[in-house]
Amino acid sequence: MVVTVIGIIRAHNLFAVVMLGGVYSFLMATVLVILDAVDVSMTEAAVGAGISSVLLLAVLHLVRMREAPLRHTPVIPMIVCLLTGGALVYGTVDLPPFGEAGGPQNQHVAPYYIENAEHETHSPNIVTAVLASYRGYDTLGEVTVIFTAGIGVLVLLAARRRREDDEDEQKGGAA
Amino acid sequence: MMRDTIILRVVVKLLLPAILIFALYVQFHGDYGPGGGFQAGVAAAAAIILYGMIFGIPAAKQVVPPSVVFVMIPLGVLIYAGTGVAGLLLGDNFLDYSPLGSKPVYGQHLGILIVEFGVLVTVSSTMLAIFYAFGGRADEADAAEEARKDGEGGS
Amino acid sequence: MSTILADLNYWVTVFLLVGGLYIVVAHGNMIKKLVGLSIFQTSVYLLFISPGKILGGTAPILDDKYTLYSNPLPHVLILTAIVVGVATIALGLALVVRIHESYGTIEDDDLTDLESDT
Amino acid sequence: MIAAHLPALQVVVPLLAAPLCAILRQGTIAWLIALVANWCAFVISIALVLQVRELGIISYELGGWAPPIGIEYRVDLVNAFVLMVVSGVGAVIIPYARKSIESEIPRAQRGWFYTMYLLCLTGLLGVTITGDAFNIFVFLEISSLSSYVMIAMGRDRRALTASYRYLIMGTIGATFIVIGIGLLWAMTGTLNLNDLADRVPAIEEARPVLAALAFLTVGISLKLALFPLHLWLPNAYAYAPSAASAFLAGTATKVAIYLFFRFFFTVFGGEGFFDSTPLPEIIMVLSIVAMFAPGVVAIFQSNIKRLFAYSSVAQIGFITLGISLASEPGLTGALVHIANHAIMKAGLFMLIGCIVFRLGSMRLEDMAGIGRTMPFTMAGIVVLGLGLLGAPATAGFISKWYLAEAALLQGLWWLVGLILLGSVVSMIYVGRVVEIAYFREPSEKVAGLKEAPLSMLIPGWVLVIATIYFGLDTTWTVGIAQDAAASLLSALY
Amino acid sequence: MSPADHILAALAIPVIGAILIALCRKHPNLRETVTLVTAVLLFANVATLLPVVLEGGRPAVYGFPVTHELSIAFEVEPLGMLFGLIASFLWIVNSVYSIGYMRGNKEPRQTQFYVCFAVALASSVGIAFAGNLFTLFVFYEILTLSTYPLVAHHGDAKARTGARIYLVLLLSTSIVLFIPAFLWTLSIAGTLDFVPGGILAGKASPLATGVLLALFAFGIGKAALMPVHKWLPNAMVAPTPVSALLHAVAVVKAGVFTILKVSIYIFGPEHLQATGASEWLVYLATFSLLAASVVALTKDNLKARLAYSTVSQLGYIVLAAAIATPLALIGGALHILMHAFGKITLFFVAGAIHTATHKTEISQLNGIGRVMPFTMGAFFIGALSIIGLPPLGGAWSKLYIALGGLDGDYWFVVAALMISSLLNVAYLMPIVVRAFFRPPDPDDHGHGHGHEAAAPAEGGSMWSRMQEAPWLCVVPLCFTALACFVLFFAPDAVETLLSGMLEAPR
Repeated sequence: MVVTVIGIIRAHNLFAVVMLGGVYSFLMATVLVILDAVDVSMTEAAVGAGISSVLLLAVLHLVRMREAPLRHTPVIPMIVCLLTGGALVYGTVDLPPFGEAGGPQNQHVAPYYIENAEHETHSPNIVTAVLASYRGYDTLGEVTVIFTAGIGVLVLLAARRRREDDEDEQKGGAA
Repeated sequence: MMRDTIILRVVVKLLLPAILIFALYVQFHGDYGPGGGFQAGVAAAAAIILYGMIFGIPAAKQVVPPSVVFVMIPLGVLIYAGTGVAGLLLGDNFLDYSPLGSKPVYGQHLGILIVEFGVLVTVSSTMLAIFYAFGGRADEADAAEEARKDGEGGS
Repeated sequence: MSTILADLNYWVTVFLLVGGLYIVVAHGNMIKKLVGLSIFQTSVYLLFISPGKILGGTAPILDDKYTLYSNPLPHVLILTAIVVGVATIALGLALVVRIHESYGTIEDDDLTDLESDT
Repeated sequence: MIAAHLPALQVVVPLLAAPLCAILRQGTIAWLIALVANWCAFVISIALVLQVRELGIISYELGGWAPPIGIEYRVDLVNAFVLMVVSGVGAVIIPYARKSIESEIPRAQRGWFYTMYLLCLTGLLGVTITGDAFNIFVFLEISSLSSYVMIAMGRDRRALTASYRYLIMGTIGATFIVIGIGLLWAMTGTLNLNDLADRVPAIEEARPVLAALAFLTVGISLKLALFPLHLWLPNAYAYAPSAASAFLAGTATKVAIYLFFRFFFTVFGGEGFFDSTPLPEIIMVLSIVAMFAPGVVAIFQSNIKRLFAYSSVAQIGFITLGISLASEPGLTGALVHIANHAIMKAGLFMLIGCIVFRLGSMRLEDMAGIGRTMPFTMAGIVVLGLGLLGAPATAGFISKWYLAEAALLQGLWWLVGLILLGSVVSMIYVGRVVEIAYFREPSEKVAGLKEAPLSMLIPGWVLVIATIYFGLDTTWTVGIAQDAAASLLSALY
Repeated sequence: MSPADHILAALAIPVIGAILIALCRKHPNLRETVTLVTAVLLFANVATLLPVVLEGGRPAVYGFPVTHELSIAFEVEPLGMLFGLIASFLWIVNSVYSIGYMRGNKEPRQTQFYVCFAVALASSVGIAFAGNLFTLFVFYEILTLSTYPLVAHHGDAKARTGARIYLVLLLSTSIVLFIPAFLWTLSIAGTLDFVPGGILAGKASPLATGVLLALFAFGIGKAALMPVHKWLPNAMVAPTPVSALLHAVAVVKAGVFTILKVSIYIFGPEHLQATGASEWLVYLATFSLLAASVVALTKDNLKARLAYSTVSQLGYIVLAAAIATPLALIGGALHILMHAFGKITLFFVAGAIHTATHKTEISQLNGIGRVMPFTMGAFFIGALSIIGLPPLGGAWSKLYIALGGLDGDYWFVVAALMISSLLNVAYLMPIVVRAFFRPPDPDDHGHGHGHEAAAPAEGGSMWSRMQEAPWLCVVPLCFTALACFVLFFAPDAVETLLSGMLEAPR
């Protein structure tokens, strides 16, 4: 994954970028499987590698293929990113050790789900149970987000292009 | 779009039902194995999208007309929230499925299925809508060219 | 082994995050920005999932064969996060298309030029 | 029975209304739905405030799962107050929206605009009312996405780029917030704010917690456009449709500020911990810069909406300053200013919308002498402007008064001076607008204008009246805010 | 109606008037009638309070609290009574005059003018009757804002800059200095009410008192204490009735009134003397009044000269407030009254000259007295009153202040008063001399109406030579000039009123 990311940073051909992005998503998916996150990896594969790539390609079909070289040397971005990374390292090194059931994150509520999901919701897939019932409200929010995005895209694209007349309207306004 | 490769067309025709069934499987098996409304929705949408890519968007639009899509997107949310309200009306808290069934457990199970279905509806239709939208734009790519022209001329 | 993997996870996470963020802030091409954005978000998924993993545990799908399961909570959260992510990307792309239509470019620098004189 | 479910309904009503709007696309119907939903939300919020005052904190278990297993809605005086502000501002804007939307958005899309509007409202209310960390993120995204769309609906093509930049910035911010939440979760295993508040103090020296605090701070700062992370805001407000500008300017940043309150004073164990970190100093410095730098920039704007957008950044500086003081009058001032600034800025953008509606331009030069052709609109803008610079007998004075008092109590004389100087800066740019509008000879274009339609003027004036009213009777603002501030400082939640 | 109602009425009347004026903007005559009626009503209404106050009553309206410590409240005490009377009375005269002036000069935006005027009056009444510092501050700001359009009335670049300086200076001083002052006062005293004997008395250390006094003295920019006097000359661009409003009726009077109020009811005279915290202000005020007079000498523009004369006259009152002996304070209060009548006369004259002959420079005024005898006669009287010569009102106030200075053993004050009086002579009398004893300039034909004014000057009877301003301008100025006489013979009435100023209400 590291390699792919570096690749993405370096590549100027957007097509390559998108492809690498897809590869990246697949890798991510596999890692997720290793980490027992089956549902997540499924979704990631479908979304990251599938939808995102398709969309990106569709857009690429519409716009220019190559990225223009940067005009200014990205010093400030560098600093920003390094700061962020620093903060994250600072934060993560003291996280509870990896993979132990004893870590606080695995103590508090998680066991409850694991024990009670079955007989409280009849669904052995705890993820689904939590997703749809215990934290069903989050999922409602999630659906709403999709809904928002969907309508948003329609608003932006499905509407008949009305740029020309707007163009001069706004010239009248702005100029 | 690649309308001329016969093999593809046939393959896709065969594939479509498979994908759809798979989608349904993911949907309803979601609470036993991995998967759920979202993944199912994506899969279902993928089927239609595939169809559209091969046979052209107009064809796809005949299978699933945009007007239907426009209605389906909000519908999913309504299904989901409606389930919640149902719980509310049956005297429990919002989104509490327990009263839906004879026993709370069944209620929960039923509720999960319903909301997952809601997710399916919204997700699949949204994906389609987005696909239509971008695809529709693709047809206007040439028009976009002009837009670019007068965009530069204009500013 | 565990510590190595653990650190590896976190290191990778951090790197991905920084890389993604770097793409977003440093690069001028709007599509590339979006790709970076998605990487940036994906890295967070790892950040969530990794602590939830329990060595020897299996996917949190109940089965008589297993007793130890990984923490399902982060999976749920991340499912949501992924969806939110893709929604954002889709919206962003739609915007990019429209921008490209009305400006004829999707390079940040060019856009700032175009706007400065309008 | 209804009373028990108010917290859920607060969010669910607009949430249900949104898809309805999307299904019956037709503009007027959608508008009606939005109107009804929004007013319901407002009434509910008021009812909630009363309930909280009466019964204390309300907890509502969504899906009937007790927290921290399930998601909890938790209403205390602080977020009840914010809920009231947000839904109230919305309730005023919706009647106004109709005409201005008709003039700015093609028929096919009006229904969608109201959908987006309702979703934005839903998101903001959800963020405010929820007691679950991750739920905050989800609803934050709902509100953000919908506001990107609303902004992108602006007529000017610059709206698109503005929206795109906001999208990038906003997403980064949201992701930062998620990281923060993730770290907190990894350390405590819970996502429930109240639960976190119990567990965090025990481990508050742990590095991940500090890192979490840092990430949350940066992320939220991005959302509330705290200087220097405000770059997305001016264009976003300037080129969005008038109604959207008014709504976002009035509410969006305010909710982000509420998150500051929630995390600093509730989750991170109240005053003690917050003070032990270098955060207050940092925020104070940034706020002070924010009070002046954008204000000065605003003076030189030629686009009136941008001008007041920059002034928003400056005013946000005042609010965060109050937070950084972390004292009761400080927080009171901040909370009151949240309400007052929401009222004043929303009103300003609405009335400016009236001008744009008639004049079709946002450039100050084009507005020469408009005070004579649109007397009521301009008069309203003047009053609100006075409120902005904190003239006595306007709401603005009250908030500044409390901030100054807070600074005084901590013996920060220089700070009092700065706060007042900040008002002087705002005086200059408001004065500039007034002068152009009243003491220049109107061009033929302006001379030909009519006063804005009543359906737009009246809502604007409602807020003008409110500005004066809350400058004289503060039982509903200061009264609530003081108790809220007290509860925050004692980390009651 | 109870006194309390009268207080509220005093606020309401001008506001209603303003609305009515705005409503009948289409009919000038009706509009001006409304203005006059409003003015008369207001005065009558304020006058009804006089007997109550004379009996030592303190009619009050305890308004509603804004926050737990700030509240809007009104209370009428002698000083406020006096100011209220002056303002409302002079408004009548001024309205008559402005009708003549505005029509005579065909000014634009007359409705806006009258509306703002009424609002300004409402706010000055509010200042006069304010029961605590906050209320006073509120109306103080409203006054500033409502007079801004008046100053910027002409709307040309010059007017705009003048108005901008006016607004920025007044607002910023009040925001940056006044607000902290009363924040601090609040934190020391715990209240902002006006209490005879002062709320800070015994609470504030000498140093704190000194600093606070400074914040107030400069924060109240309307008092035009040097160096914050700059706005006053700049406000000269306004039409003359506005200048009259600024200089005599409301604005600067509101400033010095506030200063007196603060020194009497916030600091408390005894406190000020005891701590000696106001000593520096005595020196500064003295300097201010002398320096302003000197500057006045150098001005050729009539209105500018009058403006600086105002600055110096205000110096007297601030001086009185700083000396803070009973006599001085009464003198200060008296001077508000006397100067009001004297200065309004002078400005009316300046306006009348401008209306009749469009002359603004003193050097153009040679022989104008022959053309406009009444006007210039009135000018003469007003000037004498400002200088402070008997038998004119100005004499008393200066006398009192001087005596007060002696009480506080500030010997040099007396000297300063002498000198400044001489300076007054030096900058006012020459105008009179020019007007009456110099022959009209031969090159007079240059100026607008000048030649008509000068042409008949060779011969013919006095009446044929006359070229007065419209009678609506002349009558008021003669009237105010007359008032200066009257005031000389009736100071004791005022004195009895003011004597109640210092002790607590009975």
